[in-house]
Amino acid sequence: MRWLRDPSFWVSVLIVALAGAWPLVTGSASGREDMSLILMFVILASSLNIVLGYTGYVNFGHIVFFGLGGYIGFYLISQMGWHLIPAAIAGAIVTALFAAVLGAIILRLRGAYFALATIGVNEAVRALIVNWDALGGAVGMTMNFKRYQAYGGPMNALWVAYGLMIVVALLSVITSYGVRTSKFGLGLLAIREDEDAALVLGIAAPKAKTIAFVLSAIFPALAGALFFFKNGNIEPGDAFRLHMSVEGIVMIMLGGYGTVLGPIVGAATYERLRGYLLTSPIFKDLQLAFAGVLLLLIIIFVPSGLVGWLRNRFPKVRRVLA
Amino acid sequence: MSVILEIDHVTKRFGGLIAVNEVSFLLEEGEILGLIGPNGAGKTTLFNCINGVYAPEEGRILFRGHDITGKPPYAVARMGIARAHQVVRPLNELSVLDNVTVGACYGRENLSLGEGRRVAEEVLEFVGLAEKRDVLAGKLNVAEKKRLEMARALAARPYLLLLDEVLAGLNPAEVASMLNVIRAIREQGITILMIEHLMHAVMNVSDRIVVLDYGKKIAEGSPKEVANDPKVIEAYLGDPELALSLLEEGK
Amino acid sequence: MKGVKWLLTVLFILALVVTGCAKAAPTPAPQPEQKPAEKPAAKTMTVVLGFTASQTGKYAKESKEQVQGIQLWLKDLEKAGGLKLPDGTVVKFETKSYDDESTKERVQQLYTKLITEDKAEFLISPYSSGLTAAAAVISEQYGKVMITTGAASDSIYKQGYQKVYQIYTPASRYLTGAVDALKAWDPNAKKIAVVYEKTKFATSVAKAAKAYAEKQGFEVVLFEGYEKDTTDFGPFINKIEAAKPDAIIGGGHFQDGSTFAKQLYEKKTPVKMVAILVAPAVPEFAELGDAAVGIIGPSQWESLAKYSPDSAKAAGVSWFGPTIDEFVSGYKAAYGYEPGYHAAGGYAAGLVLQKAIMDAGSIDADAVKAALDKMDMMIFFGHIKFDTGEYHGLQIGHDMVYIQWQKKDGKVVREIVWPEAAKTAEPVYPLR
Amino acid sequence: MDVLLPSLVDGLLIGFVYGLAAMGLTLIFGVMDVVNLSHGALIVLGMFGVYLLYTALGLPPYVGLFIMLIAGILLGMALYGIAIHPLLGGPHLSTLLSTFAVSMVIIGVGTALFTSTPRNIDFSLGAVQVGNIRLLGTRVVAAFVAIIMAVGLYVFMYRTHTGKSIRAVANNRDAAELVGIPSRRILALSFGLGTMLAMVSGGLIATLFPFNILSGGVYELKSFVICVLGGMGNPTGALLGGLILGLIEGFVPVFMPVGWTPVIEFTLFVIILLVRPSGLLGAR
Repeated sequence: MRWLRDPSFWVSVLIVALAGAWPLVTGSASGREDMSLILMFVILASSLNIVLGYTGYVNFGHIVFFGLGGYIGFYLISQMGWHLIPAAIAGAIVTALFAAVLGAIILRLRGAYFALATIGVNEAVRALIVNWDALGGAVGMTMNFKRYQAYGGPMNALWVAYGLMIVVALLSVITSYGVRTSKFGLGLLAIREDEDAALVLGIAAPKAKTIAFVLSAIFPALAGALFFFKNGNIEPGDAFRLHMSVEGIVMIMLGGYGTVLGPIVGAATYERLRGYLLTSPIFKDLQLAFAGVLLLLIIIFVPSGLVGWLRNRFPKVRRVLA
Repeated sequence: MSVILEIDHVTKRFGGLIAVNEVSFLLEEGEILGLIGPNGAGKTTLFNCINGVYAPEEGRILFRGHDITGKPPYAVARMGIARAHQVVRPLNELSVLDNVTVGACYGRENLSLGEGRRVAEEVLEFVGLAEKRDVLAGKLNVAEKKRLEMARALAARPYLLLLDEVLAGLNPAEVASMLNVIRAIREQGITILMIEHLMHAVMNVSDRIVVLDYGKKIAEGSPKEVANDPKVIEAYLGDPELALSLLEEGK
Repeated sequence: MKGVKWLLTVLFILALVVTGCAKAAPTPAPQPEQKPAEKPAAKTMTVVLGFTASQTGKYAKESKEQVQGIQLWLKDLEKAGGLKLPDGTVVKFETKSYDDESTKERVQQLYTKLITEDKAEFLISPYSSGLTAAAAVISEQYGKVMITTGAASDSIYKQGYQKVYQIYTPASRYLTGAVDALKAWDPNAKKIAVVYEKTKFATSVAKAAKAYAEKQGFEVVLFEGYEKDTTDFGPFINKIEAAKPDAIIGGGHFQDGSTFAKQLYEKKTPVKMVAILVAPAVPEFAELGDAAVGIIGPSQWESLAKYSPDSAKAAGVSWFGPTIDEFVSGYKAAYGYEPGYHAAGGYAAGLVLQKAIMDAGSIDADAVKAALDKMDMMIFFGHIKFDTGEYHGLQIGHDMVYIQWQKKDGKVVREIVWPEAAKTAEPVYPLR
Repeated sequence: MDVLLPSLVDGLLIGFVYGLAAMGLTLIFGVMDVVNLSHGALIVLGMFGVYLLYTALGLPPYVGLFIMLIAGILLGMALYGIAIHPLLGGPHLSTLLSTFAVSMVIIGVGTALFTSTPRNIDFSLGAVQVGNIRLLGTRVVAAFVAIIMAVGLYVFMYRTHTGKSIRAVANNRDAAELVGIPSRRILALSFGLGTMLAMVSGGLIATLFPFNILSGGVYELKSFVICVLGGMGNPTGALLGGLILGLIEGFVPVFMPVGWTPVIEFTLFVIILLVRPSGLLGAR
């Protein structure tokens, strides 16, 4: 395997694996919750990066996949009595199908039009679910506490969900790496740079874009199922929060657009930074404004993000930082 | 010799404007055909019809015996038609090598990434861009970008190469070296259809020439025949004196 | 080989950095170890009480009041020399609190931290049903007692939790009193329109109110939810008018509720009664001026309410804690303005916990749970009693009061108009 | 049917105001190909501007609007210099994020100063009864102001030299620069105009509905829908789009549960984007 000899593959994978394993080693539940959130953001950002960073399509509705996967998974677990794993997989499959159909339709739009359409899709789906009584409508659904017994009790259920979160995070990072270093990924990068030229060069852009879109949909769907399982309840407002998509984009920008490691670094940095801003006595009241200024500075002065900047500044690190 | 490309009564309209009007001609395998005509004559539009960017309203385009009319550009590219654009379109944020690798991987031979890289290295050597392989394409100068455009098309290992004003904007030395490249490409057995404004150059390298004016084909033949065709001189160049002098220069 | 070594070093450092970051607490640095519980010989012990506050985000305002209520309770308890158990031990509370940003993912993260790192023995819920539902999963998993306040949703108590106890009157009974009031005030009123914001809380309230109204013999002529963030109710009000209801009940939160009330007024919609959730109970509702007049709203608690040791005696239950006046003046002294029901709910949560620990005579979670199950008392907040059956922990003692904005001497003031026993003024009825 | 007419009138009146808000968004998009994600925050700024002038200085809301007019242009030009100009010509993502960052700053500072407490301008112009339709004074005036602003913008764009320059830059920036139009100043002015429209419409909305610092999101989403209905970059279309949206909001509740309005709006939004990305008015 070419991958196994590539240091940059191991850098990305091991960072996620080691960081993810840390709470397992220490057994700290609090560390687990902290890391669980970071891993979830890694999943969201890494998968979004396939469409945003590699293919160049600005997707504001990425969170729709998270919400759909969460809803389907939650419905199967709480109402149908399925086990978490098949429920999450079923949620991911349905979400992938949804992404395939949606992608084939809206990926015809380019630039700002596509970005706007994704906002519209997220809002339409959210509004639809609010009106869908079988899925609990605006009230959402709750899960009986006894369901956790099947996973060795509620405490254990959280560890199970966490373990699966690590697996999904690793899968999403490996997929991101796989795409980035493959012929398929090169095609996506060409589409990002100039879609018309890419078409003339022989890249079947409509198909490639749709595949990228589907790939990017699977992981947030899995994460959504895990997250809401852990949560014990689901509501449309939490499942389709547009703001979370934007946060995902910010993470990617922070870490490095179009790189494998960037979204990982971006997710962790963003999460820690926010935690700091929120609790720092100096920034507490102005944390949002401060974060805004920071974001603006990054976009203007370090547009390639942390990893991108390192790669540009020190070409030697390119071998290890993909 | 066999016919590689057949343009059969192709018409392309934009609203009321007829950009290409019932144009027909044949292209033999291994030949260099120059396509000339004043600005707005429909040359680039015809290219766009051939490689699938536009679907013509009427007529057929046959490539190696297959009807490719209205096929999407990527399908046409896979069948072995590559194109270098008039306005260069490098993939700016990718390295020169990656740019050419894209051409190789998604071209006629549908190579794997590794094989594509190898082909790309060869082609870069061939067009003289080898030492720039790791530079981002956006950072090249105009002449280098033109070469890159050409390299990317070549890497696809096409049967037919569409060259759209690849000489425009180059200084005389660069033109000369690019012409050498074009000749060398033909040596490899690749058929070339080229749009060119530089008269002496196109007269020099083309085996035959087709002249378009207002979307219509007004002349076809050897450079010499075309150069002496009064219709061409009148319609295309307006000033016969100037035209003749330009054509003379080409000899 | 050299490359591999180098790579491993880099990896190791990166992993350290990332995990190190992860360990760095998001909030105040961890306090030195505290082992509060296991010191039987000592006469005082310190117990950690944990909760999150929404310092930022959409619930910031309500949450702040709730937390102030909790803090006032702690201060009062401190003044009284702490909580004395029957065996003479004095229990003192130390609070741990973090900002949950009004989001669920934070709530779960922080409650886990409160329990596992800060060793909180007892918990109070965040503000809002959604956040509380997320917190309850965690507290129940660790077998901790959690008193919920600011969370009215019923669904939390239908999940089989054993140690989650609700202070607020549940959503299912939020508007039922309005139906009763209408029935008492006007025997001829027959038609009700139930219109509600499509959110978890308002939808559950509206569904229960509809069912109750139908049981009481009313005809529900319109039952429709509107999208949250609705600003223009014009066309919707036209539709309501066309259904010709005698009364409109429903609403959602402050923003939509006050907008709705304002537009009902502007359109002079001919109804006899309007009772909507949340908005009328908030003091800023008075900014609507004339549009506020006549609007009825359920309130968990009012400073005008008449719960007292006497009414406790009348109801046959015991009284505990400060009187309403003591609470209100204490709150005013501490924060400079009158407490609303969010603040009262916070204080009440503390009070209930205090009483339960006293009754249990220990801080053992199971003993406290047993005390809470048995609890049946009245405090300044009203009657407190929990369901111990299928919906364990659901509040079944406490009742809503209904306020109405009325005009007195050119000023808009709030009066309690229902239930009869608590009322401070005659209702303005019919409205138009 | 006696529901339909009043609802359509209600929808129409508010539609003008929505349309005005969307004109700001679409103007900026048309001229510099930037989707302004701070649009909602700017609308809120207009609301608070008018509110503060009214409560603190006792200025009538319509006087406050004039001040918002000037403040909007100046603020917009400043924002252009900070957040847009350095990023023009880059990928779409950069300006999307930079305008989003601006919105974070505005809302962050706003929350710190004003908290998220709801505000209401207690101001009324009475109402007139026409048949079974009750027309609210504030709504009629808001629609009227919106129309005047729209006409004013039209005249400015088509009759003045500066307006023509804006259109030229929108059409082809490089060519405009070749004929000596100072594109940077024109772009800054356009962003100023867009900001002004957002703030003025915010001020108008504040006279109609209660609001808080977070209210901008709804109007921003509505503006997106309207821009797409009317054609991105087409200010006249935006006014029409606003009317259509207003009509939908008036029309839908008559025939189905009001909760379905957003489902219909956003589905329509996506469909229009797909089949007629240039809007209902534009050529295909």
